[in-house]
Amino acid sequence: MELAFYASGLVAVLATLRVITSTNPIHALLYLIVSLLAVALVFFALGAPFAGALEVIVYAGAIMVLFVFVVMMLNLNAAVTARERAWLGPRTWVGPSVLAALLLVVLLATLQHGDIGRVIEGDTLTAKAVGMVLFGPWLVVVELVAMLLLAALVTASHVGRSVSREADSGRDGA
Amino acid sequence: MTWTLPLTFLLPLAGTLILAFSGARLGRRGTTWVGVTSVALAALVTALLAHHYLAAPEARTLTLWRWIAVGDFQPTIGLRLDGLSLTLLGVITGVGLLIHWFAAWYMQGEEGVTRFYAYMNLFVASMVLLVLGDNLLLLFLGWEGVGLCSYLLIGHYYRTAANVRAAFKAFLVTRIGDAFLAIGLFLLFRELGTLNIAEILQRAPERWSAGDPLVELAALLLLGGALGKSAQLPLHTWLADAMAGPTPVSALIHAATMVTAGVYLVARLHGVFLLAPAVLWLTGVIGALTLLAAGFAALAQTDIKRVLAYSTMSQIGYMFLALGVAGFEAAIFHLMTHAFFKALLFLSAGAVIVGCHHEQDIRRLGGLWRRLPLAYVGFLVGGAALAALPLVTAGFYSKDAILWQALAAGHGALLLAGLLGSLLTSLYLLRLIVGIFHGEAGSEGARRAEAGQGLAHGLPLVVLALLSTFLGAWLEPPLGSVLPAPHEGSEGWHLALELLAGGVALLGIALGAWLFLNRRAWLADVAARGLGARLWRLWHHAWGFDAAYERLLVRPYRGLVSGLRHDAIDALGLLPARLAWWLHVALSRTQGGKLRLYAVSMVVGATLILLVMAVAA
Amino acid sequence: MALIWLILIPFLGGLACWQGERWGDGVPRWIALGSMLLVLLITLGLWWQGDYRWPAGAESGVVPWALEWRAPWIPRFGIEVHLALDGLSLVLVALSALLGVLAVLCSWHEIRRRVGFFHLNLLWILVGVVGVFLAVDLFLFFAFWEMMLVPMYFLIALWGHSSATGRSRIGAATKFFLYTQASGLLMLVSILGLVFAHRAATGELTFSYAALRETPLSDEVAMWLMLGFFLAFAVKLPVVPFHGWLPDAHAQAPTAGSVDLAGILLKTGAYGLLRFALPLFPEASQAIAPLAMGLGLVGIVYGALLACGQQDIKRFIAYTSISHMGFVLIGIYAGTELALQGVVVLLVAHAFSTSALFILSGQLHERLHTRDLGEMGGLWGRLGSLPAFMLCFVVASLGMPGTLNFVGEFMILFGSFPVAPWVVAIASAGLVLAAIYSLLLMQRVHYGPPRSESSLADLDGREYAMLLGLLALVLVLGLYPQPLLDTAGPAMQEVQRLFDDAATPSPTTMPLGDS
Amino acid sequence: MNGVPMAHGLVLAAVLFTLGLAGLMFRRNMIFMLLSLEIMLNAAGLAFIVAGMAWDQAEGQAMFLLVITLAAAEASVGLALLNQLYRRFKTLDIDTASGMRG
Repeated sequence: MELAFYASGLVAVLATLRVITSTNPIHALLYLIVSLLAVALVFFALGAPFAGALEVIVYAGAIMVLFVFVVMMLNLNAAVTARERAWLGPRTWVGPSVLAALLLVVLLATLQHGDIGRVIEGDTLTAKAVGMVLFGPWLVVVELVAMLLLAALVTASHVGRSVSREADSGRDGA
Repeated sequence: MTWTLPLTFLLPLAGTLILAFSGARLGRRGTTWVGVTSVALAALVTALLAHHYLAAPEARTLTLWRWIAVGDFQPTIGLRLDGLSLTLLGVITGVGLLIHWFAAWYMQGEEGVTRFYAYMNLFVASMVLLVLGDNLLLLFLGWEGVGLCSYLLIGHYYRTAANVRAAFKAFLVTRIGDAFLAIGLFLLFRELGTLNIAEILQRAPERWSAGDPLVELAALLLLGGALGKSAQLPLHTWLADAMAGPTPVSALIHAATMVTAGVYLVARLHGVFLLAPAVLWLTGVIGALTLLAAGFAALAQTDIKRVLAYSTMSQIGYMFLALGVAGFEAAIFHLMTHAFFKALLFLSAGAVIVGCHHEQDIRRLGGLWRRLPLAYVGFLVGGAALAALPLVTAGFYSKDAILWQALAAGHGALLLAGLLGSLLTSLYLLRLIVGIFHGEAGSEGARRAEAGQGLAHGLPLVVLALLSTFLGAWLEPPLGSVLPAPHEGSEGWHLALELLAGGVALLGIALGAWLFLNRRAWLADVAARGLGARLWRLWHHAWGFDAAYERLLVRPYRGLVSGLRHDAIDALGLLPARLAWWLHVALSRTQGGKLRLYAVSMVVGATLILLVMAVAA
Repeated sequence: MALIWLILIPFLGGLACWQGERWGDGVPRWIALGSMLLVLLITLGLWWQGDYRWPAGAESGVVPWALEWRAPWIPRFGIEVHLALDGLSLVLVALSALLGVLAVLCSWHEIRRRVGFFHLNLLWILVGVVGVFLAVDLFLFFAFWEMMLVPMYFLIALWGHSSATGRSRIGAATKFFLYTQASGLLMLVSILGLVFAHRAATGELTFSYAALRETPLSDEVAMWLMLGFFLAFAVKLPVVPFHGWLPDAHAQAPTAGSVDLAGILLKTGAYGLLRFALPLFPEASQAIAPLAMGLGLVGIVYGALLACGQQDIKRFIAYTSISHMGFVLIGIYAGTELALQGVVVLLVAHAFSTSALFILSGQLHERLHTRDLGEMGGLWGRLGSLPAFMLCFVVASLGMPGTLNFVGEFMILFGSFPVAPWVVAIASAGLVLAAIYSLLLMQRVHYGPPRSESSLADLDGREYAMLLGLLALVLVLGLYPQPLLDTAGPAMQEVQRLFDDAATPSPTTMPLGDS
Repeated sequence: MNGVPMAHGLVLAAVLFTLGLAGLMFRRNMIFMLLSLEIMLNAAGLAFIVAGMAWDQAEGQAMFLLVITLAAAEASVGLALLNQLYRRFKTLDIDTASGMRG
């Protein structure tokens, strides 16, 4: 169970690295899906099958597909990837990555101090237990989440409307 | 009779007020009439007072009212008539009357006569107050009053900027002296608790012993004031430029009365000066240096009035020399005779200038002795008195008295300076008279010179001429009771000194006559080359004091003024406003609209917080 | 009872002028003139029958006022409308009344627009000033202190004229307001601090001057409270680092504004020092005396230097008044009776001569339509008797003996010499600097080659009377200042007694070779 | 090998989070920014799961469910904005949309 965890963890990190550094959006997307699947594998390794399943179905399946769908719709041509490469000059990524590294070091330092000794043995936490929690004390939260999704739905539909009808009224707003 | 004392200054003051408020309504004759009669009446009152004083010679005081009364600071408007002030009063009103009368003729063609006479009367009133004041604050009032009138009268022809600058310079340099005098007053009041001159003379010896540093300082400050007003060495640069005013002004203010105010002050406060021997010695030295410097400077001037101005400076140097050797009576005696013959010289110069249609340059005058006879006689008599021609002239007796006091007091060096000075005096005198009256006329104005007519022109010159001869010397000033007795010495030495001084004077006259009558070409050529030229230029600019003061004092002040014109300290007030503007510019740049910059700033913030927590925990 | 009328008359007069504008331009002017003359007459009446000599046997604690008027205002905080009059405030109230009359007279033809509102402001400045001079309750004093500013702000902002260099009058008015307002707030903090200290010490909450004088204060607290007061009065005086507002305000203000500003508002600063800063905190004032005298010296020299460099005649005169106020500061902090009496005399003299110079520059502006010294010159023969008057007042500002300025200046210098000889020695260099800028002013305006021969309008009756009246005052009081000295005498002796009691051997008496 | 120490799980989450963050900071194309956002959210979810598993409590996974819904909502709105951006500015460069600046 440890081997699966470390292997899939490594895959996740490498895939994410590729996502950030790739110039073609499609490649990035696919690497992201690989990374999500690797994380799902980690969940399974840690004994959280329900979370793993969710990850695969909702995250990788739904959200990423949505991304792919949108990216395809924008039908970006080769010029986009060329420009991406131009934008990725050393000057742009050195600063942020140093900063991110510094943040990472600080996070690891706090983790290191935190003397969290606990070990995960891998005995699974069944979906039933999660369900009991969800519809037990957390009932209100689930309702709230539903409202969140509804709000997202409304916003996305309004903002995402096709430009033609909105072109005339929106023009002055820009 | 003492109630008539205030009339001596109230009459001229009334003249000033009448002229000030009458404006041009009085017309030229009316104005002159008011101007002259006010001083004439004052002279008449002075004559009456003199008659009474000589009958019973003791000091009379009259307090009009208490000026200021706060705690023990009680100066009063009080007048005090004694021998010294009577002499000065006689000189001021007597010579003043003659000059006012002559001015009536001199100012014929001029404009602004009302203004001229108003200021002249105000001057006489201030000078009388200066002389009669029984306390130093009233003396200071007269002191500043004469300074103001000298400023106004030098700047009489106010349309040309040079005259106004000359007046400004005169007032400023004398004002510096006045500042020293003021500090001297403060010190005297703090130490002696009074400003009344009689009390000061009485308390000073009790309060201080001779040579006490405080009394030395007080005497030095008083001397500073005297030097400023009497145009002695450090503060003398204004007198030559003061000739920009009309000639009667130069005669009255810069020859007879104002410039002698310093001598009067030192003589009046002789008690304080006697307690400070070092300062007294310094006075003598300054007197000697000034008489020599002025003597040389007079040799190299081209303008008549500037020669006379330096001659005045030189003669006052003699008075300061006399004061330096504690010969106070001799100084005042010379002051009186000098007033006569110097006024005569200036008025004759005025006659020459007006006669030659305002031509003042010696090099362009000449051959006038036939055309301007009265002026020529005036110059001759006045010059003789100036050069101290033995036995005949008043100048001889007074200058001899000074030299005798120097010898009797044992100051050999000062005596030598005096003798050298009288030699120089004869030289520049001869140069002046020959330059004006002999040789051929240099300019059109000189050729067509016409002599002045009328009593106003003639009578003052004649009267002054008489006073400049030995008749003037008979007017013994009644100083016995007021000033300390002069030094005594063996008669033999006195006679020897008289012979020596007379000889030097005659030698000077002979040398001058020989040099300037038939060696003129040789002199001009010497003065044109090498050392002679440099010396001539140095003396012409009066040893370069003026230029030095200009560079050392005037230019830095002017630079400072233009530098500070825009109020540097006030600009500090605008600092907060400017600081707010810079903050605005800097901070607005962080809101650049770039989303990624916002992300970066958030990450930096998060990292810092975590860092703090990590370190703190 | 007369005291409250001294404040009500200008207040009601102001309102009447404002409404009077409906019946034509002349009405407000006459109403304003009438109310100011009334105030002047009342003050002179008080002066005539009141005697201000020290009531014999008054023990030191009680502050003897010649006249008092009390009315409860906010009893809960111990605030009452407490007006009181003694020699010092009587002299200054009379001065304000006189200058109020002059301000009205000199703007007879100058103000055309909104005459009623102009006179309202003019009179309400007087209300504020008379209130400041009479108020003896610190809260009331602060109220009047702030009330002075607002009408002055409007006066400069609405009726001023923008100077040649384009600095607008609004900017000058705002700068004036900000400077005084900010320092006023500091004073409020000090007042409150003092009141709370008093309550802490005695449990009694009161703003009355007599009570607060007895508050026991630690040196450190006293110094801070005194600094609050000192700063407010230093800005008003004006002392050099805080003088920035005066030249701008003068350059932009109308003639009447300048007369009021120079004649009266500057005096409130000196009055405040004499009435509040010194008596309330004698020890602290004694400690700050050398610094204050140093600032006075800087004021004298700095004012003189800058005056010579100015191109605008009113800025020129403004800087000369800064130089004069340097003498006042030295006199106040010298603390001897002679110096303090000299301060009162110099305040009155400076008010006369500077407001006369401002009236003259106003008249020059009416005739030449410019205030730029560069365009003037050689005016002596062209303006009738105006140059003669200007000569007299320039000579007065120069400190010529026989004028009141000389009496004031020399009393200060005589009085301060025993306390601070070196300060006085340097200050007498100020006499020379005074000569420089005064004669420079005279020469730049009247002497030198004239620009054109055409003669301009001579002085009319009103102007001639004003200037002659002022000149008579300066000369007559210059030769006989005793009535002025007797009136302000007792008040000054009181201040001197307090200042001396607190005097540790004052560090400034550098023995000059004391025998 | 008796189980995965919790710290390693958290380290993994931290690394993923930092990578996502770095991506957000230096990519100018909006798509990549949204992707980086997704990565960060995913890393957060991972941390929840690791913590939940370490203390054997189901709340971790319940919380993970919320994270996913949030990610979904955020992605949809993000993509709608992306759509508008592309239509209006004809480019995906985020810096062109910098109208709101000081």
